[in-house]
Amino acid sequence: MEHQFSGPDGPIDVTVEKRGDEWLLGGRKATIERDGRLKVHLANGEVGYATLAKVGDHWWVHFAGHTFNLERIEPGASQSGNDGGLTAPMPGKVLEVLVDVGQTVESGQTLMVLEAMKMEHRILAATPGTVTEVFFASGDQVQQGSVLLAKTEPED
Amino acid sequence: MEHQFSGPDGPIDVTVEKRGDEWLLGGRKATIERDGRLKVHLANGEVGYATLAKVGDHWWVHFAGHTFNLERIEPGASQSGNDGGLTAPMPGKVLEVLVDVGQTVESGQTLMVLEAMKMEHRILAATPGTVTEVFFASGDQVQQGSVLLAKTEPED
Amino acid sequence: MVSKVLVANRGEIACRILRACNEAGLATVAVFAENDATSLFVELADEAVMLSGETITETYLDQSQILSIAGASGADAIHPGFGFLSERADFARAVTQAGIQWIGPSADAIEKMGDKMTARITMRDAGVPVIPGEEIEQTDEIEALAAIEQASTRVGYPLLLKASSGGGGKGMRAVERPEELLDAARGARREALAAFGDGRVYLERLLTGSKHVEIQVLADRHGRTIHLGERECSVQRRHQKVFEEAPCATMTEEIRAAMGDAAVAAAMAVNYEGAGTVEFLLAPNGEFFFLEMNTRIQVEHPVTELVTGVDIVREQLRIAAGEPMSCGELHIRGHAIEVRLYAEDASKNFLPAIGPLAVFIPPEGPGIRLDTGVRQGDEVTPNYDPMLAKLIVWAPSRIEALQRMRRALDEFVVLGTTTNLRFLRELCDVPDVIDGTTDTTMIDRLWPQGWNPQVPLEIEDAALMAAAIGESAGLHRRSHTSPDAHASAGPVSPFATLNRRFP
Amino acid sequence: MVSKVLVANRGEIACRILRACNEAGLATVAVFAENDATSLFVELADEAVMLSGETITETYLDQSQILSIAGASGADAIHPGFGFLSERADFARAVTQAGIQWIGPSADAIEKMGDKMTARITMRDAGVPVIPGEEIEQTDEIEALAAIEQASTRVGYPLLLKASSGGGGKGMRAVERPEELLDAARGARREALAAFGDGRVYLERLLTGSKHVEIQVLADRHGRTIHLGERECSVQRRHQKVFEEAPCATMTEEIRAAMGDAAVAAAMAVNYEGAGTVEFLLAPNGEFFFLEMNTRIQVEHPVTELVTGVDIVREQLRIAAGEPMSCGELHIRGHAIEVRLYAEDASKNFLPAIGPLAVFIPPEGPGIRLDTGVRQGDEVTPNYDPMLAKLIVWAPSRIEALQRMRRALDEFVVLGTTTNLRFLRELCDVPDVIDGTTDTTMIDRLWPQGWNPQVPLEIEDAALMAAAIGESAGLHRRSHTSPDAHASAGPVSPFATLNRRFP
Repeated sequence: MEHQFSGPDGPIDVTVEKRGDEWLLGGRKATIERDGRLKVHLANGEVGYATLAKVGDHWWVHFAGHTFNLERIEPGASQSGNDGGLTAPMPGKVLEVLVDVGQTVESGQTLMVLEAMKMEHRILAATPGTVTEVFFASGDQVQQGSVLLAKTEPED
Repeated sequence: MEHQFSGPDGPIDVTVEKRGDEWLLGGRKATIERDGRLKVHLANGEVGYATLAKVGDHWWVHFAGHTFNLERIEPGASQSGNDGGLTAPMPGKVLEVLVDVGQTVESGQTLMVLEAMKMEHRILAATPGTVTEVFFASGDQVQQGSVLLAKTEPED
Repeated sequence: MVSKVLVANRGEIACRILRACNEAGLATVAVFAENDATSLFVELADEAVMLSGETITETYLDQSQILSIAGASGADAIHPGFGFLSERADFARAVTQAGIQWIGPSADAIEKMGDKMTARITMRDAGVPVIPGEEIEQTDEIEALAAIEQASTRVGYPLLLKASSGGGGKGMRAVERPEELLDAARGARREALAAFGDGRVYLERLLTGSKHVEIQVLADRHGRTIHLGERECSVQRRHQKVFEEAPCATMTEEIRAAMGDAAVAAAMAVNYEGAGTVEFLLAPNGEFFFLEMNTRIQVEHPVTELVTGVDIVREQLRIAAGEPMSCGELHIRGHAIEVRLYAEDASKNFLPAIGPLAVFIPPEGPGIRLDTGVRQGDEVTPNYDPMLAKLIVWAPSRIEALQRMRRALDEFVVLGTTTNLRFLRELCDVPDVIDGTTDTTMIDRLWPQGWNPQVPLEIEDAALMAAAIGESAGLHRRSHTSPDAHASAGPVSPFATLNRRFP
Repeated sequence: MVSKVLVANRGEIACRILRACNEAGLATVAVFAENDATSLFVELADEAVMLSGETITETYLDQSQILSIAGASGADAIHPGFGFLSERADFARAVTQAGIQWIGPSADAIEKMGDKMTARITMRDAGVPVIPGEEIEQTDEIEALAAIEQASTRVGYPLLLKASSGGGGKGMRAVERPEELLDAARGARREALAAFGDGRVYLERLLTGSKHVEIQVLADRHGRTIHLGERECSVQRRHQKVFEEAPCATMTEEIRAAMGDAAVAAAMAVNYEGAGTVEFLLAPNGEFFFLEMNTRIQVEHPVTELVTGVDIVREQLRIAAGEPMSCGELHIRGHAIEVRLYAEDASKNFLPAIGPLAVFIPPEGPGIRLDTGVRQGDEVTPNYDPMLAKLIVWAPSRIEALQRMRRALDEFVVLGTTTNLRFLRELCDVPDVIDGTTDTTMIDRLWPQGWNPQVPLEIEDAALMAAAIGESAGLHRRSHTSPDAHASAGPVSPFATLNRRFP
């Protein structure tokens, strides 16, 4: 089964295979424990247990003392939500929403103003398009990485 | 809403009422917390938190340092399973099953033999009837209180 | 040198040892029976190898299988924990002969202390006080009975008959009057022969009103044998400790010094190495007598660790590696209490219970230590000892330790399996416990008809209300492990007088 | 007499205090803001009263509201914890005037120590060494600047400008060269005026390469003022401690005695009562200088509790009730280390993070203490300080304590919110930390470009595999609290170089 996760330099494709109770990837194999944990046999023969939790589209994984937060990209989903700068750069509060659903916006237009860590942040449209959804209102608390608005992308 | 739980001297009826977010019973009231716990205001004004878990038909409740195991009686369910002696008196292993589904049994007939705590226990029919279900086979581990067999009760 | 330790045990003590090895930078190997495949200790080990076989004898007691796993995995030391193979001299010998370091005393020391008559004689020769009594060496039934009869007149009544190979109350009989002697002797011999293949028994004067007090000892290969003070473990049910503390509330500096010296002498008499415990009976008049020596780590070692500041398991690892112990002079600080959380129904004569740990929330905060091998979602099965966890508290004084234990037990939530939590909580309010005047018969004396929880009516009613709301609102927090309803039905309700109608 | 304590705080310190009250047999009242209604500390209190209001100022800082709740609930004592109202002399005074026992020092002592210039003068008069420097009493801008310029020639460069009403780095400026002085002074005064309504600043020589070492003191009404040895808290990021230990690795008996005497003198100079901490800078040559005194319980008090065996919060309760302290002579045993688990992204300059605690599994085993106010299922919000928990370990030696801390951090699992767990774990491997040669600039020195986790490729790959399996197998362990997908999306991936394709 193939899944895509977002990495800092673009999407990462991960294809795992299932044989009986075992999951395989490269020289690794893994089985699901009774408690939902994953027992992973690394390629070097070592064994570890991964603890998982899914929060929104993010898979959180604890393995060998390290914690990972892996955003899964829904198959066929547009990436603009993440790459178009329409996410909150840090936790904060929405000060102002400057656009409405259905409104056409220009590249560089300010869509929303956030207050975070005692500073103002302007959320700008990277490309022209139409606002299709506004997820927060003025006064709302937002979390880092929260998608603030959705808009159409320019046609190729 | 009315529920029945089994007590040592027969069933206990408990009727709770819901008003808004509050549940009421006698002078007590309770609300459900975000984490599934129950905040209970006792009649004397004290407040406590109940932790709940349902295992099979049993509600386990921790409240004020006490732990309760309350068996819920399904509405309309026959009580013979519990009162007819067809439950395991302690954890153990099934040594022998002496009856089949559909078989007619006499009062006092041995239905099953258990081994528990290094002793043999015989499960006897308290009343005549027909075996309708056998839940365990020879060699199975059973838990204390497990229903071992089901049988019809004599008509009144 | 030790670099990789195989832990030949399971449950909480395996977790304790594996973590100590991890902290000491030692690689670890766990061995586990199939029904332990998802147990916590398996996760904590660097490697885990499954034992083939079904029963305990075929798995955790299978010496050759464990030895061959040790060889195959390159383990250069074996820690046996307690129970299982920990006091099997033949296993200690086989491990040593295989060139693997046995983390414990020599096979010879285990043997000398394992046979209770030999231990008594060895101790007497070493000047350690033993309970007045006589060993009966005769193995022939008729000769033995005659010797017992003669000895009884010298020992006096009431007396105890004990199996030389015994332990845990098997092959033991209390005899009040001469006319009961022969029957009791035949019974004790028969039971001992059946249980241990050795019918030899010995006589001891029966000392009532005594405390069970034991001394922790440590001995390394550099000529140092020390003691770490005492633990009191008088509170027992069915010959099993449930409430242990350090120091003993009524201990004096003089008795501690004398008992410590006796324990060190006992250990030195068998050239002891590693951690061990010398158990004594402490009579109300301050006299004490050797009971037996446990040649292994004990369940209740944490209370000593908390008051002395010595990490006993870590010292075991050091000693086995040939290093000197790291601990300095004995300095006891504050007070520690341990209670054993068992999956058992205290209101039914402590009958073991099983079921899922649907909820398992230990208490938190300062001065609390939990040693456990289980976590929420695990299943308690009838396969092993029903001890789920050891809850240990430390505080500057005994009264504060008891207060902390009460608070901790009130916070502890275990649902899905009946436990002795409430029994332990009520123990903390028993006057003898508060005053420190516990003795080995306390539980039987306090609850001759068995224990039953004291539940305030209002609390019971609130619990029923909670269950009814749970059902109405569909708060079904089912356990992971038991989707099957009837297979996971727990034991029946623990309370005795429910016969009301609400509202 | 104290019988019912209102805890005017929240989170882990409220839990710590409530449990101590519970153990001491005192009734408790919690006050909480609406967004704390389901927090752990609310559950631990016997009574809990909601504060009306939205902001911190309207709730936990609302003196009159808290006082009236104390009155209505019959509380006869108030424990302020740390932060919030704990160092507000006006509140201490109002509490006392209302006939309620303030659990802390007198309003007068708080005031004398709260104004840093007054504190310097008081300490100098008491013979406590202060950092060479000068107070500037002038409030008029032009006069003050002139005085600063004159003083700077006597203090010498580099120097520090500090706000007299300051704290937490606000109104503080390091000045390297004379030509930077006036700009820095104007900036410090402006910032101080804005933050505290008081523009007064003072000058101190800038001591580099020093350790932050502090002494815990306790004083009762029976004439006893003692110290409990030192803590070292040099490892700081953004002026906030993250790694604290006792004792200080490089401490000598002589310096400890001298510093302890100075701390006791400092406390006695203001007729101190209760628990307090005197902070010092310890220069590499062994000289030490008074920094400030915290007139309250401190975040890092547990390390002192673990090495001294004194329950500091319990002693606070005793002292407030007019009883003598119960602790005896100072005796330091073993070593304790505390790390602060923050919801923050250490790889982004420690930016606070929020999100659900979808999984929160603390480590277990001997020598581990966790002080926390959260549990699995809670939500981390931007409303309060991002400290989730304090993980504290004790072991017989410093090296063993570090080993234990590594093991504990490896076992700790927090999912759903970014934390500094890995940062703390890597701190344990830093040579300066291993050697005990930490100083206050260590983090900036080690990671001038900011910290990033060192993740082995194979571990990263295994994590990606795990996520892919989780998605394929539908292992959606969603948090209770955030059914709403986009509202609970956590911060973006912490790792920097992922650009591969599998398999």
